[in-house]
Amino acid sequence: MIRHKAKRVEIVIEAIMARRLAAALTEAGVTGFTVLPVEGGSGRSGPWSREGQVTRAGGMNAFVCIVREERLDALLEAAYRVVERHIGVICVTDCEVLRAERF
Amino acid sequence: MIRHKAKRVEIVIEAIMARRLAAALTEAGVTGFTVLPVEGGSGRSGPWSREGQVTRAGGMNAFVCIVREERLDALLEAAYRVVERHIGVICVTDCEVLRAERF
Amino acid sequence: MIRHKAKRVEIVIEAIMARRLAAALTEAGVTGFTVLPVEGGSGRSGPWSREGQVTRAGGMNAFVCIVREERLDALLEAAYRVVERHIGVICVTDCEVLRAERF
Amino acid sequence: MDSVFALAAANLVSPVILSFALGLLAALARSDLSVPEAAAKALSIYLLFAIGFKGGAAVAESGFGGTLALGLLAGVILSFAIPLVAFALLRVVSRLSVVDAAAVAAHYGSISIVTFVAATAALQSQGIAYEGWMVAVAAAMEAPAILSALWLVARKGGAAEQEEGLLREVLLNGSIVLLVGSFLIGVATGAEGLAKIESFIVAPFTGVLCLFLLDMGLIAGRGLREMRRGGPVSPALIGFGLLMPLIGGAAGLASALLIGLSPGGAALMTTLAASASYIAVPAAMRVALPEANPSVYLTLSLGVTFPFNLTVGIPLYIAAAVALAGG
Amino acid sequence: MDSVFALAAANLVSPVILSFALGLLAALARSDLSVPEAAAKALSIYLLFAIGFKGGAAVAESGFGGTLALGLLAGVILSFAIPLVAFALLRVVSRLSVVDAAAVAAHYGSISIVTFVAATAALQSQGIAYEGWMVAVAAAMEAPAILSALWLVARKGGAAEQEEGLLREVLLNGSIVLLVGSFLIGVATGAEGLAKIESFIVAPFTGVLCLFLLDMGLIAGRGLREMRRGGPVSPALIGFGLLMPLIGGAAGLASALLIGLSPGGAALMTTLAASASYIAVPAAMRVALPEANPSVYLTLSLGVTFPFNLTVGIPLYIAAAVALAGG
Amino acid sequence: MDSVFALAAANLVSPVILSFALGLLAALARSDLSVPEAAAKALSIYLLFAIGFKGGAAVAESGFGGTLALGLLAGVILSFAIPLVAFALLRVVSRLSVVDAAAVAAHYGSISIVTFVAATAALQSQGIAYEGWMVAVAAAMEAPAILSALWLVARKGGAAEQEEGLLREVLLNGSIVLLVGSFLIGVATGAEGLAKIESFIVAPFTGVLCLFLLDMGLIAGRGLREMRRGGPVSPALIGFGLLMPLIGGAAGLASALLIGLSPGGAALMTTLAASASYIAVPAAMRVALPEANPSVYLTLSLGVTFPFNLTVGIPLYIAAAVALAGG
Ligand SMILES: Nc1ncnc2c1ncn2[C@@H]1O[C@H](COP(=O)(O)O)[C@@H](O)[C@H]1O
Ligand SMILES: Nc1ncnc2c1ncn2[C@@H]1O[C@H](COP(=O)(O)O)[C@@H](O)[C@H]1O
Ligand SMILES: Nc1ncnc2c1ncn2[C@@H]1O[C@H](COP(=O)(O)O)[C@@H](O)[C@H]1O
Ligand code: NA
Ligand code: NA
Ligand code: NA
Repeated sequence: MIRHKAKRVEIVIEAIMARRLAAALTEAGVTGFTVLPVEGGSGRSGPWSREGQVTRAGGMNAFVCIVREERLDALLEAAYRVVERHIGVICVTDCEVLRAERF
Repeated sequence: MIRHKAKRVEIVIEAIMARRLAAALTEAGVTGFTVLPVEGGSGRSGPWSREGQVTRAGGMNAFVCIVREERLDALLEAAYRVVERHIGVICVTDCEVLRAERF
Repeated sequence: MIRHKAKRVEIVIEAIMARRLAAALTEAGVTGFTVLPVEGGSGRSGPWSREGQVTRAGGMNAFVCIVREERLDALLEAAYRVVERHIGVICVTDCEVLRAERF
Repeated sequence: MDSVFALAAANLVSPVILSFALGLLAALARSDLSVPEAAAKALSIYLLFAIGFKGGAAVAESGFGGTLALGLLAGVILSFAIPLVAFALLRVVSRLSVVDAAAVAAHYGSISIVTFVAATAALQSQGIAYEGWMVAVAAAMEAPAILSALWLVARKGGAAEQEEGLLREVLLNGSIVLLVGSFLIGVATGAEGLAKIESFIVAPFTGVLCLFLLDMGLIAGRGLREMRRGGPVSPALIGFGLLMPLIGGAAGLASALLIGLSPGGAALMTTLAASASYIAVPAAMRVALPEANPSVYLTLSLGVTFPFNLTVGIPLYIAAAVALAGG
Repeated sequence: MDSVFALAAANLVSPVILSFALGLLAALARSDLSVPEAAAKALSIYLLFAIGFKGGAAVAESGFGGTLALGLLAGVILSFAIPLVAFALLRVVSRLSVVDAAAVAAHYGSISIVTFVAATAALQSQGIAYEGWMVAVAAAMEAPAILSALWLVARKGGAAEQEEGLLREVLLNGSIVLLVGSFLIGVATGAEGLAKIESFIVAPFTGVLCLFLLDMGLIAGRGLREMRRGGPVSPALIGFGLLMPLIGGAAGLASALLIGLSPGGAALMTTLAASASYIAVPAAMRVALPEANPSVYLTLSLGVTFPFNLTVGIPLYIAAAVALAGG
Repeated sequence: MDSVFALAAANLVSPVILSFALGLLAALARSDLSVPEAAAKALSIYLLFAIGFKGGAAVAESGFGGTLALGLLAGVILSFAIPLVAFALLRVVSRLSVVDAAAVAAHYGSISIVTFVAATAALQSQGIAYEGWMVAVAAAMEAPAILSALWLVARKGGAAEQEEGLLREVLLNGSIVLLVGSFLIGVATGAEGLAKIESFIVAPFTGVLCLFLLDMGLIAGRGLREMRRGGPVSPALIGFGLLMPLIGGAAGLASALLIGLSPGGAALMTTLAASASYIAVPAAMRVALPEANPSVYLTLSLGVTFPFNLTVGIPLYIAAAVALAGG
């Protein structure tokens, strides 16, 4: 199987901002991403959990976004603008993908 | 803590195909994997979300599968055969594991 | 965007042990982590799925934990003590983060 | 004709229909209103269990009658045959590929259990009786259409995935098993069983249906929003989505008259034939015909035909069935 | 005064309040009792749908009366004005930053629909009637307070995020859409519609409310546990959380008397003005004022003011409204 | 004896049992029917809340009577003692390791609240009264068995994890807290409280139980499927799973007669002693005895003993209790 180098970006972001992040990514030309639910976590703003929540303010999502290396900067800049004033983390990993034509 | 080199494979696949992927992996001798729910995403086939879905056609899953390097090709070939005609992505990352005897 | 080297640790652990892992991590000075729900999986102890479960014994969680390299060992030791006698996997990946002051 | 309009109007201001409309409008206005996936699934489990059980209990009361076998047979034939008509029609009016057209056709041959449920609710509020075993007919009509579609693709040289497990999977899919299973439980436990769980499956039924249709409206509305942004659904296809239920319904009504169903039963048979699947068939298509574009068949069945049946179709089918099969 | 205490005592041993207390105690004792997120959301959808529909059906029965427009106007003015009072008070009694104080103030101007629901349940168990359209007033009071808060921040030179979509998002948030939508469905379908779904939305209502308040108790308890570990909520802030509902309530009651609401309606207007949001406003604050600390406003509104209103507030507001607006 | 069979047969064709059977068969046939995890948890919250509340309200009506303390004591002793018997038996008939045998033993000393609920439903449909506080006994019997199991392992030199938090965690686990809490709410609010939420927790109860048992059947069926593929459960172990409830039940019945429970209460005490946990104990075992193989204890308690009790056991226990404790 031929594998192609790419970058895997993982963004943990408040669920309330997810729609905005998706829009920003799409605008930056990043059309492929996967959104995972997050059950809880901990950070500088303390621990939290999704259990029994009804407020739309709680909860986070994890975006996983695989891109060609040359689009990484555009992606990070778009993501950063959304996350900037908000809590959350952005993390980049080297990876390899099959079916490179999809990215 | 001694760490051992391994490969982390992440496969995003339609939920309806998850049972088939699990079977194919098992057949290829890959018995360890973790299945994460996916809440939504976007790709060439457009954006989607799991909210309120009742059709079993919607929805995706993310398989995370950590294997020794020497089994990677068998894994990818098995996975590829299932994903081939379907939407979804396959991505491989270098990693290190504790408790290597488990893999 | 300036990126800083860091480590991404992923720990798949029984849900019933999640509270203990969180406490152990916090004690080891690791205050940032994200907990993902896990829908099912397979391993040496066979396949399982979260569907319809009511027992609190079933189910697993995936902890994702991004740390500076120098804290990795403390993290792994703390995690290992919790996971030791239990099923589950620990996997470490190199990564890069934005906003390094957060880690 | 007047009374059809009166019926349609009465139907339109029922809480059930208006809940669907609320969901539709909320989604079109991009409200973040949403029903959690687990809650939507729980609602559908409730509806399937209740409708199956009530059907079974009714049969236990009144017996199967002579027409059950005929009803099942008619349902299966309709489910096999309607996709052929739909396919031919689609190839004429649209430019869909063979695979896409076959996938859409499969949906129209199969049935929508929620449309069926809405029709039973409408019958009930008009005090029209129907054969309890019609739910068994509904279950029997889910799968055959899928085989027709795969045959259509194979005949045109297309490569439907040779999935061994698929037929088994379709026949044993959750909805069919639950519907048939609860029907049999109803038959076995009869009026006594019904009495035990009546205040769970009868009294709150219409209210639960409202919430479920709210969710259906939200999903349909999201689909329509995508469509407006320039999806693959052309005006010709929308026309198909409005015409095909009438064609299917006519075939259903003819069969019902032929085998001598009661007016209520005939209305349900018409509704089944007129309705298009959006639960079982899409899943089967994703497995067997992954190249078919889901937004075409989901938009048509859920975004066009389902609302059409819910608002205009059902009162029309009831009126026609009463006029032709009625005393 | 005696009767207030008697009422309060009767209120305290209702299953609804005790369910909240159970959740609170379970969380404080660190039990792992929890309600799944999807179930909690499903319960809140049920409550909003039921309360909206019943309000609408009541209006369909008795007509809007002359005061609806006045009621809406009063609600909107209260929602705009209360944050200004709250902000001023907070700046005096606490050391909260401008942004934090404005965020807290927004919560107190807006409303808690569950508090409203609990008040209607209390009224009903005492046989006191109220204007059905008060749910529309509740919906109208959700958003204006957010604008006041953003204006407060802007005036102090703070940088509320210039979010274009925000106002739209707040006005079309799920709770408002569902509440207003089901209210309109109730108005449209009236007593006939209500009869169809009564055994779903009326009979089991109080029981569902119990489970929902169990969950609210669990969340409030978790919040209080964090607070005990040394969160940012000072005794002065807790004092604010107990005093502010009385100030808001007084303003609400005054408005109600001014526009001539019935005793029940006055009690609800008082409750709305006294209650603090914890669903819509926190979400808006996360978007527009991300620097504001959520544990301050969530702890105050959900951990302090909500239990206060539930236990002491509601019986007090009802007693006051009956005394002043009553026959 | 005849009447036992008649009762068992009547029991077998109840919707409740048949729903379990449907789930079992669906899972064995590898249907994809499934209940979302959140829905299953919501159903169990409902059942615990309802059964606790109704027990409490019954006590508020009729008083605690003299035997509550004795009942609690008997329950606790049974829960401590039964694991010792089960352990000895397992070591004789099977080759399970000390740790595995102790873990299984813990499950049989503890109780299954759903079996208890099914027994109350059966009593009710036969019009047999029982002490309302039996739910408190059920709660008291959940935890002691765990201590016995840990003691057994420690005595054999095994290393049960020295988990400080564990006992606390078990005593405050969600099911116990909810059951005891709602029982106390029921006691506090009495018949008046019950009246308020009756149409939520009484009328639909049996129907909800059906859906819950459908899910239990699905899970049990999945477990049995694994077993057929050659899991660790031998025929001897299956024999244990069928025999042990009779031994435990006999001990329970003897205790009930000794302390003078009513026939209904005796049937419930028998059922509790005969039932095996699959909610609280598995979780405690995963923490304290992680080396024990969960598929052994889950398959036995959920796949063998639970269906046995549901179908054969409960009618037998009721018949025996009525024969021996009855008038
Ligand atoms: N080091 C980290 N590794 C993984 N997730 C993190 C980390 N730090 C923060 N998070 C996630 O981001 C959320 C907000 O973090 P914070 O901004 O530090 O409060 C937390 O609740 C976690 O879900
Ligand atoms: N570049 C990507 N990174 C992460 N996930 C992706 C990416 N592209 C596609 N996906 C996921 O795969 C699904 C199908 O993608 P597609 O085949 O492009 O329609 C999407 O809905 C996403 O969940
Ligand atoms: N190689 C692996 N890759 C990813 N997840 C794994 C792997 N092995 C085990 N797991 C996860 O850990 C759980 C327990 O594994 P085990 O201890 O092998 O039974 C499985 O159910 C999976 O969710
Ligand atoms: Na059809
Ligand atoms: Na207010
Ligand atoms: Na027992």
